[in-house]
Amino acid sequence: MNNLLKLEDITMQFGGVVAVNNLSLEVNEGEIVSLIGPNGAGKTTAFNVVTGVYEPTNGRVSFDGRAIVESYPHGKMRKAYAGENRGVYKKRIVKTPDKITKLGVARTFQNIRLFKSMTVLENVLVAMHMRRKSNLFTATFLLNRKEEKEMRRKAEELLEKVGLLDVKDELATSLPYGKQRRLEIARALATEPKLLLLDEPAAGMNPQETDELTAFIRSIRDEFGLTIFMIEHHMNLVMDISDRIYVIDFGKLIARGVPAEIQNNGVVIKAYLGVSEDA
Amino acid sequence: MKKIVALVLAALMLVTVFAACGETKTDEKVIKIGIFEPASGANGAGGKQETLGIKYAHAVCPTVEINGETYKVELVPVDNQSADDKAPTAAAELVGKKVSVVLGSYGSGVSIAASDTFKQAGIPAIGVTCTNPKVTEGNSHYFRICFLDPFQGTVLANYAYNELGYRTAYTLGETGNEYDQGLVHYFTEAFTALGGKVENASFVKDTSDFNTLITNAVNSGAEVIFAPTSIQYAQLIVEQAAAKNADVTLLASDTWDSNVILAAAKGKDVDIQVTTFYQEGGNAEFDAGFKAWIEGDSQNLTDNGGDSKIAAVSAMGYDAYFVALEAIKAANSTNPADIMAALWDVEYTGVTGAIKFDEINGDADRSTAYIKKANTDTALWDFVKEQGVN
Amino acid sequence: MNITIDHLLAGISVGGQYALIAIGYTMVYGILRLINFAHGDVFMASGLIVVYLTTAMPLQYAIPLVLFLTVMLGFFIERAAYKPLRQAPRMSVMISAIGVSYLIQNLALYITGGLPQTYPAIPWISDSITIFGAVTKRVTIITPILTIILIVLLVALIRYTKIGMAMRAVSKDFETAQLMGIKINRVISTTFVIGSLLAAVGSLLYFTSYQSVVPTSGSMPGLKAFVAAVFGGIGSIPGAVIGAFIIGICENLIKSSTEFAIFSDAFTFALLIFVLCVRPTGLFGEKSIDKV
Amino acid sequence: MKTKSKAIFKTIDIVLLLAVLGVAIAVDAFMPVGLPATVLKKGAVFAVVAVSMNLLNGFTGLFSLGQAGFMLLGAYTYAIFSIPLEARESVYYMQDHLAGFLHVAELPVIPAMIAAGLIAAVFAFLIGLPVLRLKSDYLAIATLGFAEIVGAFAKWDTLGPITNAPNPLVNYPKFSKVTTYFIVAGVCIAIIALLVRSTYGRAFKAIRDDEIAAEAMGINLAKHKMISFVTSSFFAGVGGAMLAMFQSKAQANSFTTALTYEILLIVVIGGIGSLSGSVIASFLYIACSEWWLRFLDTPDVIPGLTRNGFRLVVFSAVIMIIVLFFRRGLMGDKEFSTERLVKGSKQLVRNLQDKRKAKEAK
Repeated sequence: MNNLLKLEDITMQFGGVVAVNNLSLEVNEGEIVSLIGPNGAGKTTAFNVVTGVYEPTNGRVSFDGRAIVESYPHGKMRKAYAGENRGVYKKRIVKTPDKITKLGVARTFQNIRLFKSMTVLENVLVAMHMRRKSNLFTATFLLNRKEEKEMRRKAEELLEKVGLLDVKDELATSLPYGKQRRLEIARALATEPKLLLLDEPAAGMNPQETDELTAFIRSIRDEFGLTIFMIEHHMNLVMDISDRIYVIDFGKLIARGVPAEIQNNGVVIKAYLGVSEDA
Repeated sequence: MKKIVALVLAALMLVTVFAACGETKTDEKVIKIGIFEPASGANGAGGKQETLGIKYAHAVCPTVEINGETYKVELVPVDNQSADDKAPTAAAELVGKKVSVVLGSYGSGVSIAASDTFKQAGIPAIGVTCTNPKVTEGNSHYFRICFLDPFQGTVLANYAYNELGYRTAYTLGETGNEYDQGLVHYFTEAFTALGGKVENASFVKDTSDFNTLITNAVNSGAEVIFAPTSIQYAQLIVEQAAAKNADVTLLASDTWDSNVILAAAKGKDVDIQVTTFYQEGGNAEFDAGFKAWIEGDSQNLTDNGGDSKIAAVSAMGYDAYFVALEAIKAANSTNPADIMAALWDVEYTGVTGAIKFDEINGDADRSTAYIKKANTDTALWDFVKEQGVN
Repeated sequence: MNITIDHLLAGISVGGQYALIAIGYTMVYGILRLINFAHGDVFMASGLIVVYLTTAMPLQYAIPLVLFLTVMLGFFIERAAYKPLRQAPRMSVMISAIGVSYLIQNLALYITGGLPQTYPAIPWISDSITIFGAVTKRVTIITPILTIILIVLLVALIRYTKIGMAMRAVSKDFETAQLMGIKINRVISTTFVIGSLLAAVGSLLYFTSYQSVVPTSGSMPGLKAFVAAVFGGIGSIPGAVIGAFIIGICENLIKSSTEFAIFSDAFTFALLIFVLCVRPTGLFGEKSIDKV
Repeated sequence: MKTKSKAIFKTIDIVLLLAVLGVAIAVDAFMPVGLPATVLKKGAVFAVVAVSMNLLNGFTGLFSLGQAGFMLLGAYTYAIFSIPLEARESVYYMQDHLAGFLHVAELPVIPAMIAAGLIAAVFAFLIGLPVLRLKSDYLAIATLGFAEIVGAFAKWDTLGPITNAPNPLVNYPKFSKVTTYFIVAGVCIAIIALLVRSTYGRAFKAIRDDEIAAEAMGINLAKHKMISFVTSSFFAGVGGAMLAMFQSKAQANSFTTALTYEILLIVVIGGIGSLSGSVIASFLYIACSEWWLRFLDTPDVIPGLTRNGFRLVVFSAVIMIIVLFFRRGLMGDKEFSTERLVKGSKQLVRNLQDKRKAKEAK
């Protein structure tokens, strides 16, 4: 199995705070991998590095064998850098988030970020904009009717899969919480990704909804041939669904392995109990 | 709360519409003369003084004989806000009110902007003090009773060189203002042709600080600062030149002929000389009548800048009104087209001199301008001389 | 180009006046993230109030009263036009500020009838004096000195008093400060009061130098003071002051060149665009990171 | 049934649109001069500019205040290229010489208007490169500054052989009919409306709603902001050319910050994010400020209170009320359609009835 996503020595430092410290991990094609850790451990920051929102202070991210993000301590960080593995990387590759999405990395957000003035359907259509073939001229002067129709058909298909077809003309923000989460996933799928990053997809869901979500994630993986990398706090979901798990605390990787190994890992238990019980 | 506000707004709108519709009708024969002048914006002050002249003339002679019938003259003032984009609508307002002839505007820019509206409506317009050549050029409907920028600029250059004996001059004008820069251009042309040296400087709109520019002028060794600016800047230039004890003559054009300048210069050590259309004392009857009329109404007094000194533009406004009346009489009609045709042949001698339009553009034939000097003790203008181009 | 002591003096004096206005902008921006477009008009209104007050009473009463009235105006504008929009998007508040500016200018136009108003001469500070061979008004010298004194007082206020601490807290984090029990509205009102007070002082100095008030008198100084605030790093008081002096001096140096004098305003804005692009946080501003 | 009523409403919409054109034709035929015609012309000009500003501020969430600058560029470009060759000597009468290309380059009206848009667009592109990265209010102040800089250059007498500074550009061809103004404005607005409804329009709205999410959906922020900015400026340029026609002269002094503010207020009154709102508001704004409220300037309406300037005070107070209490403006972010109007009024009637019933029940 070749790895689809690879993080090497990722360090993200804000001022004096090291949010992610020398994180290295791999996600193989077809896998469901979870990244867990207490609140503030740096999980979302890691996601933001992968998707190009932040440029890491040091380290490299490769996707599908190509480096998509790479950096080394420069500017003010040259002196202030407090992480490890300084001097390994010489190049700077700073791809903007949209370029990374175009390569096939899609994401959802922890604190749902739907387009609030748009309907459910439009939210999905926006995500298809990137793959359009029409240009400004043809799109404006309605010379792309066929494509537009095709886009709508696809979007409705996706909505049907996530069970939102009946509310397609409603405002996205008027949906209940669980449906908004599913819409975020549908929207991410509309970008035709190979790798899907889910940031706490089960946040705020009850056990029944969580179970449904588990099945749903599996089904989309199979159907779209996806690889899934997710951040989650619901341990049942994580243990149930993950092929492998990475655990970080204070930005550092503290454990890795299959669910059974993680469940019995003393360091992990300590890290969790030391912070909060219900996590 | 919101609903109440909405209701109040709606009610206001309704009242507005009704008020706009309610026009009174009388049996009197009326002829309307439009006053197209700024009452706000950069030229508001000048526009008001010009309007005062027109209003006074109306007070003196509120009727006109047409075909043996006495018509009441009704003045229709409209504020063009000194703004190009407001001028066409303001002009259209006059057209809508069916005026027979229009007077104005102070400031050539708005006159040019409104010209087409009058042209399309076939209404003649008489420029009172708009001195830019483009106002009347190629137009058969726009006349004017004042002299033009090229004339005034040349007159001032001749005066500075020949009469005052100055050889170096410094000019100040607002950038992008065709009035300032036009005069500066013709002044420079004439002054250098005579053998003088000129340095040109400009400042941007809404400048308040002229210290640096005045210093530059003094440093350049200029004997005279030629500053044909609007009143807004004129006041500041006088103040700041006085505060600097700058040993130069401030020479300016008709815009400076205002009591605002006199007030600013009072008690200060400055030498201010201007060209103008009219000199107070030129016509005793007009002077006395106008002063009494201004003092008789507090609003007029305010509009005139707080006292009853006579601005030349007021005298010009006064004459413009009578020129319009002459044309109406000659046309013997209230029809704008007839008045327009009649205007070409109007000859009228007013308080500012004889007025007669040339046959090309309808510009007044003026060959002299008055030069006057600010008396800093009495805060009055002292007459210096009549100056022609030569 | 022929730079003399006059140019520098004019620059420093103008810089001081900009500084006093700029503080109002920078403080309000620091706390509300609002470009208070009406601030320049408050400055102009303060000038008009003096013109009208001095016709009714002697100067020694008029000056304290004008300070008070300007402060009330600033306070009232905040209560009426910005407070109702606290939850609204930032664009709405900015539009409201533009609306207030429009309203004040039109009111001024209505009241003055569009005629420039002559500002009264204030004895002593309006007198001409000679320094290093340059003749100028005494106010030119007083302005920078008074500016510095006021700013030292203000910085002390912000650093050492309780309300100053509250201000700093609110400008750091609006929501958290609110949760910590800081009375946001009081802090904001205080900010407007201080800003307006300084604008009133600035207005006194400015119009003593340039004795003519028209309804648009406030726009350009206001805009330039804002540029100064951005230049120095918005939210930072020393930044605003230094920015104001730099802009005031640069502007007058440009004016000393005949050819380029007309670009004195354009230069200010070009400088602004340059600073924003190269260092969006200005000379002394802090960097902020968007949370994802 | 539903589709049938929809079709009816659509037909009514089209009829309404034609009726608007009919009004223009009627005004041209029966009162070609006078206030209605002038106000309609100016309204059409402002509608174009307001809609172009709305594209940027309302649909893309870029708060730009550079409109006057782009209008100036458009007005000058149009005037420079469309003044007849033989008239140029007399227009540029104060210049020592004309720029070389002015001796040969003359364009007919429509190509000159397109050139006006293109020049504005080119400048927008150049200024957009550095400033579009700036956040909301910084962008506003930077674009405002840009407009001031453009103005300063337009007034610079060194450029006089091209711009005729400081004199105005005059004697270029003008539209004389309201209908022409309406058709040109209609075409411009229709293009913007089509753009807004296209997939690009959705991308703009996505950027407005949430930049980070939009970027995560693969939307290239820089590119799309630029498209919006350049398109908006193109039409601002065309609007500038139209304004130049309306006021018969092109001169830097009339393209002030105050003009930008006026357009911004129109956009707000119409509803940020509603094109039809901007159009309706343009006409209402111009009609109110320069026609219906003019009587407030005459002293005899309410003696002692109404005099010159009162109109603007009332007007700006009304604007403040709208800004404060009706923040969504006339249309919010919805577009006008007969269907919405009918539904809306039905809803209103129902609400009133419900209230009355509730009262009776008490």
